[in-house]
Amino acid sequence: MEYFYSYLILASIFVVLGLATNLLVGIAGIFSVSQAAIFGVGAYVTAYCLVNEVMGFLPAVACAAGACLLLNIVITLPALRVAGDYFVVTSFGIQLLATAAFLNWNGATGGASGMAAIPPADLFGYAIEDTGSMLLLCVAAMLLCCLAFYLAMNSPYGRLLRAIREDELAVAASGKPVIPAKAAAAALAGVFGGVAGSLYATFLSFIDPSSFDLNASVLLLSMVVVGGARTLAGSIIGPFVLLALPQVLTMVEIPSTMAAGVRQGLYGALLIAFMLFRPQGLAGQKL
Amino acid sequence: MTDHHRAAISDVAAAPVGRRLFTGALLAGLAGLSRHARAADPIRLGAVLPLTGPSAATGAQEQRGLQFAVTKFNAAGGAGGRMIEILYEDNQGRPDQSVLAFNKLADLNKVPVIFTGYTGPTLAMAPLATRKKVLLVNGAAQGDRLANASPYLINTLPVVRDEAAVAARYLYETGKRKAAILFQNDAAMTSGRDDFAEAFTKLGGTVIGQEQSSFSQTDFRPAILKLTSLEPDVLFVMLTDGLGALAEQVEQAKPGFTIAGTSFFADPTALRQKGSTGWIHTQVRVKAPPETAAAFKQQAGTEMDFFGIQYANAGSIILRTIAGVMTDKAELSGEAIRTKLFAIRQFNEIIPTEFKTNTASMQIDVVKIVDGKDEFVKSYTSE
Amino acid sequence: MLLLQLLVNGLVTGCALGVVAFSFSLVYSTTKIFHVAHAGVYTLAGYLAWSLARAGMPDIVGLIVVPVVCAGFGVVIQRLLYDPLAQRRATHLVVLIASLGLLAIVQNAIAVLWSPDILHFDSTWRVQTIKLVGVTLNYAQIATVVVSVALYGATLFATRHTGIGKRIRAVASNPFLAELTRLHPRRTYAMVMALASALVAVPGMLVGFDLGLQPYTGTTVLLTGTVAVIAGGVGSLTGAFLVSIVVTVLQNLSLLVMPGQWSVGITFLIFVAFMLVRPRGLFAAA
Amino acid sequence: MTVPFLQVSGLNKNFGGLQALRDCSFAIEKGRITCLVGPNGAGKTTVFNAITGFLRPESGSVQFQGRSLDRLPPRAIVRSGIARSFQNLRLYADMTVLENVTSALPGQFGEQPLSAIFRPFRTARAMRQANEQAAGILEHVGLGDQARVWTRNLSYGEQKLLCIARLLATGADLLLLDEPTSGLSGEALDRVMALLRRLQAEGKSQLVVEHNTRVVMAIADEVVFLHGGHVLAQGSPAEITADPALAEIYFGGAL
Repeated sequence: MEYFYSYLILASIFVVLGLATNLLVGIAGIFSVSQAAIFGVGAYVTAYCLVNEVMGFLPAVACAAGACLLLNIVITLPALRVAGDYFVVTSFGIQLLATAAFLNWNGATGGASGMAAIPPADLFGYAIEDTGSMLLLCVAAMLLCCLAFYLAMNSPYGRLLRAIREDELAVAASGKPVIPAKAAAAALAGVFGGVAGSLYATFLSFIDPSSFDLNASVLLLSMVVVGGARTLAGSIIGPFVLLALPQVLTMVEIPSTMAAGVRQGLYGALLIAFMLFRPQGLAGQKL
Repeated sequence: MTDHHRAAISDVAAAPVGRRLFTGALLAGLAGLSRHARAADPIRLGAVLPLTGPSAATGAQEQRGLQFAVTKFNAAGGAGGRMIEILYEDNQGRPDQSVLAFNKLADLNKVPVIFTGYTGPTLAMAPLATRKKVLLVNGAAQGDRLANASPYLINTLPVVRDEAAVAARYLYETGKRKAAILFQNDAAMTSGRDDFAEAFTKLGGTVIGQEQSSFSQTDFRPAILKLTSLEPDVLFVMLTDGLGALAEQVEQAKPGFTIAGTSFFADPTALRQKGSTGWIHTQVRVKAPPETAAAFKQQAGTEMDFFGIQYANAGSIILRTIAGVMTDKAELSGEAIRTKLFAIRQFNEIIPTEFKTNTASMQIDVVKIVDGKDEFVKSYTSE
Repeated sequence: MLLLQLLVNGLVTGCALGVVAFSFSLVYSTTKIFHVAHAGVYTLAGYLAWSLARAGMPDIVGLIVVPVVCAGFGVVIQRLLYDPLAQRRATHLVVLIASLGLLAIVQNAIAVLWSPDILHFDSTWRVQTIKLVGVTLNYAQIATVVVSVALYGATLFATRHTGIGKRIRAVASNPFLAELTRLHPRRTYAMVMALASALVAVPGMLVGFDLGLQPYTGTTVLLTGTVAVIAGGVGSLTGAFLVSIVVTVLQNLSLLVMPGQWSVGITFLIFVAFMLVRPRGLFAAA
Repeated sequence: MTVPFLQVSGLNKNFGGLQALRDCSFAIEKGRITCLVGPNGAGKTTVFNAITGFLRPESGSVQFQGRSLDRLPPRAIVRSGIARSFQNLRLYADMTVLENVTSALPGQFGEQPLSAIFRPFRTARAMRQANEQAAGILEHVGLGDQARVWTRNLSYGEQKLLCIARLLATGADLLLLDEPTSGLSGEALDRVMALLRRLQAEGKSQLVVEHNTRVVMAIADEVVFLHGGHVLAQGSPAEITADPALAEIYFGGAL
C-alpha cells in the first residue's frame, strides 16, 4: 500500500506545483520555465530550517512560502519588461542559475551531496512520520491550495488575469493595474511552490539539486500541458497521469537495455501528440 | 505477469494516444496490485538504476553487470531450482523517482533485495530500507555518508575515503608534495576530493588548487590549463565520466605532472587513449578473470568495464547469499539475507570481498597504466 | 601564457557555438519558432558522422554527407511538425512544447540506437597538435575555427546577395505580405530549416571530433546559443556569432578570477541583468 | 473665459526622424461630438495615444477639466474620466461578451488575490453586482441577448458595439473612439451612429476618429482637421467640407 501512498503524496505535491505553473503559464500568460527553481528554494529553506533546528515545521513552511513569494516576484520581473520568447530564454537562464546555486553554495545547500536526514513534518507537536499521515497532510495541503486557486480564478482577479493574457494594452486602457496583477500571480505561484517544496523535503527526508533542475521545470510544464491548461481539473489530472506513466510503461515489455530510452522517447512523442491533436490537454482549454 | 495482464496492457499500448491510454493504463496498474507471488514463480529482486537521463551511461553498464551475474547464476541451476529475475526500475538518477520505485518494488513486488547506485538516490532510499527491512545493495556509489546510512544498506565497494587515503599515502611516499585536484561535482566525487585533501594535508602535502567539472562534461581544457599554471607535482582526478576525453586532452597539453586517481580510472574509453599511459590509480580489484570478461563481452556485446564488474560482483554476492538462505530453508526476507551475508562474510565471487561492516573491505592496489594495461605497483588493505 | 591559451580556447568553442547560434537565429527570425529541437539535430549530426567513420569512411565524408542528411531531417521536422501546428493555429507556447517533445525523442533515440556512453572517433588526425606562439591547438580545433568562420561568411553572403537569401529576409520581415506576393512562406520555411539544420550539423561533428559525443549535452549548448542570439539582437547573424565568441571567451577567462563551477551561472546572471537594461539586444535592427 | 473640457496644446512627437505630431493644439467642449479627420498618417491615433498616456510626447501638454494629464499613467487617466477604444478593437476574444464589459468596471472588490481568497462571499456578491451592471450596459448598446456568447463569435458590427460598451463600463465622461464605424455599412452603421448620438444626449462627450464624410456630417458638432501632425483647421462640419484646400489634401492625399 505504501507504494500507492507515496505515489499519491508525490502527485499531490506536484498538483500544488501544477497550480503554480498553470497560474503563471496558462492563466497569466507568463511563460516561466523556472518554477522548479522556486520549488527547490522552498525545499531547501525548509530543509535548512529543520536540519539546523532553527524553527519548527509550520514556521519553516511559512518561511519557505515567504521566501518563494518574494523570489518569484523578482524572477518574474523581467516578464514585465521583456516580452514573449525573450522571457523564455531569461527564464531558462534563471533556472540554470538556480541549479548552479544549489550545486555550489555548499554552506547552505550541501552542494551536490544534497541535504540528508531532514526531520519529518510535525503539526502542533505531533510528528508525521508514517506514510499514511503524511498522505493526509499532503492531500489537505493540496485541497487548500486548490480551493485558493479556485477562489482566486473565479473572482474579478481571475478575470483580470485572463484579460491581461488576452490583451495587456486593452486592460491598461480600461484603467486596470497590469503590473501589480502579474506580480500578484507570481507571488501566489511562489507561495504554492514554497509549500510544495516544504512537503517534498520533509516527505523524502533527502533533497539534492537533481530534483530542481531544468528537466523538472520541463516536467512541470508537461504536466500542465497534458492535464490541460487554465483549469483546476487540468492542474490536478496532469501530475497524476504523468507520475503514473513511467510506472505503467515499465509493464510494457521492451528489451531491458532499451526500455528506458524508449520510455523517455515515448514521453516526448506524447507531448508532440498532445500539441498536435489535443492542445487543450485532457481537461483544459486550448493553449 | 500473467497473460491476462499482458493482453490488457498491449491493448492499451496499441490504443490511440489520448484519454483512453491513461485511464486504461492506470487501471492496468491498479490491477497489478492484486498480483501475488506463487511458489513456482521465480525469485524476484529489484534494481533501481539511472536508466535514462544524464547518468544513463553508467546505469546501462550497471544493468549489464547485474544481468550478467543473474544469467550466469540461473544457467547454473538458480537457487534451489528457482530462477532469479530482476525487476529494473528507472530513477533517472533522481531521489524522488528512487523513492517511488523503491516503494513500488517493496510493496507491489515484495522484493527482499534492491540493487542501486549513486549516492543521492541511495541516501534517499536508505531510511525506507531500514523501515521495511529490505536489503539495499549499493554496488558503485562511494559517498562517505553511505557508510552509516542504514543497517540495511550494504555497500559492496569500499567508500571513497579508503581509496583516497591510499592514493594520498602512495603519492606522498613517492615524493609528491604539491597536489591539484580536478573533480566532478557530485556527491561521491566531492567526498573523494575532501578525503584526499584531508589525507594528503595530514601527511604533510599541500593542495594548491582545485577545479570542478560538471557531470557529462567533456571539455576539461580550461581546468587543465588553470591547474597546470599552478605547477603541481600531481593532479588528483575524481571523475566518473569523460575520462577518455580527459586522456585525449592531457595528451595534447603534455603537462609535466603525474596524474593520479581511483578505481574509476579503469574505464575502457580512457585506457584506449595513448594519453592515459603513466596515470597512477588506486584500484579495488576491478579485473575480472579473463574467462568471465570474455563471457560478459559475448553476452552484453561490450567490454566489461568498472561498473559492469562491480554490479556483476554485487549481484553474485547477493545471489550466493540467497542460495545460502534457501539451503537453510529459511524465509527469503531482507532480514534473513542480511544475516546470512554477515554469516558468510568472506566472498570470493568475481572480486574477493569481505564484510566486516556493511561496507566491503577489499584489497586496494596501486597500479600504473601503461599502453592501456595496468602494471601493479603496490598493495594496501582498506580499513 | 595561460591567459592567451584560455583566450584561444574560448575562441575555438565560441566559433562552434556561433554557428549553432546563428543557424538558430535564422530559423527563429524567419519562422518565429523557438526551435529547441535544433539541439537534437546538432547532436544527431555527430552520431551520424561517427557511424560513417565506423563504417570505414574517412571523416571528411561525414563532414560532407551528414549536413545533407540533416538538411533533409530539418525539412521533415518542418513538414511533419511545424507546418501542421501552424495550420492548427498553434500558439508560440504550443509550438515550443512540441519542439521540446521532439528534442526528447531525438536524444533518447540516440541513446537507444547508439549508446548513452561517451563515444570517441577512432581517427587520429584530430588529436594531432601544433604549437603556435605558445598556444597548443589540435587539428580538430583548427578545423572548427576555419570551417565555422567560413560558414559564417558564406551564410552572411548568401542572405545578402542571393535570391534565396532575399526571399528569406522578405518572409522574415512580413510573412503575410510575402504570402500575398507569392513568395510561398511555407516553402521558404522549409528551406530555412534545411539550411539551418545543415549548418548546425557542422559544429555538431566538429565538436564531436574534438571532445567526443554524448546524447544529452546539446541542450546547454543551444541555450547558451540562444543567449547569444538574443543578446546579439534577433535577426543579426553577426550579433549571434560575435556574442557567442564573447560569451565563451569570457567564460574561459573568468577561470582566472573565480572557480569554474560558477561560470555558466554567472553567464546567465549577466544575461538576465542585460535583458532588464537592454531588452532588445546589442545589434538589434531598428 | 471658461476652461475648455479638453485642451491639447503644442504636442510634439518624433518617431525616429518622422515628425508624427508637430505643435498639435486643439480644444473640445463638453457634451459635444468632435470628429478628428485627416489623411492616413496624419497622426490621429498618435493624438489618442498622447492624450491617454500610452505615449509620452516630447513637449506640449494635455489638460482635462482644468487638470493636467501630463506624465500620468494610462490607469490614472482612465480614472480621471477619459477612456479610449482601439482601431483594431482589442477585445478579449476568448472571454464572454459579459466578461469583456465586467472587466472594465472600476473599483471592484476581489480584484486582488488576497481579498478574492479570504473574502469569497463578499467577492461573489461583488461579482453578481458587476454582472448586473454590465448586463445593463449591454442592454443599452443593444447586445443584451448576447451576454453569454463568446466574443469571437460576434459579428463585426456587434464587436464594434461591444467596444463602446466596454468604454461605457469605465464610467468615463469623455470617450475617445478610434474609427468606430470603419468596415461597417447598412444597418450596422446606422446602429453605431444612433448609439453615439444617444450617448451624446446622455451627456457623454466624444472625440471620434472618422474617415467616412457622410458619418462626419451626420454626427459631428465640430471637426478638427489634422495633417502632418498639425491641426490645419477646426470648425463646424460644413465649414471644413466647404474648404477646397482641405478637400484637396484629404482626397488628393498629396503632401
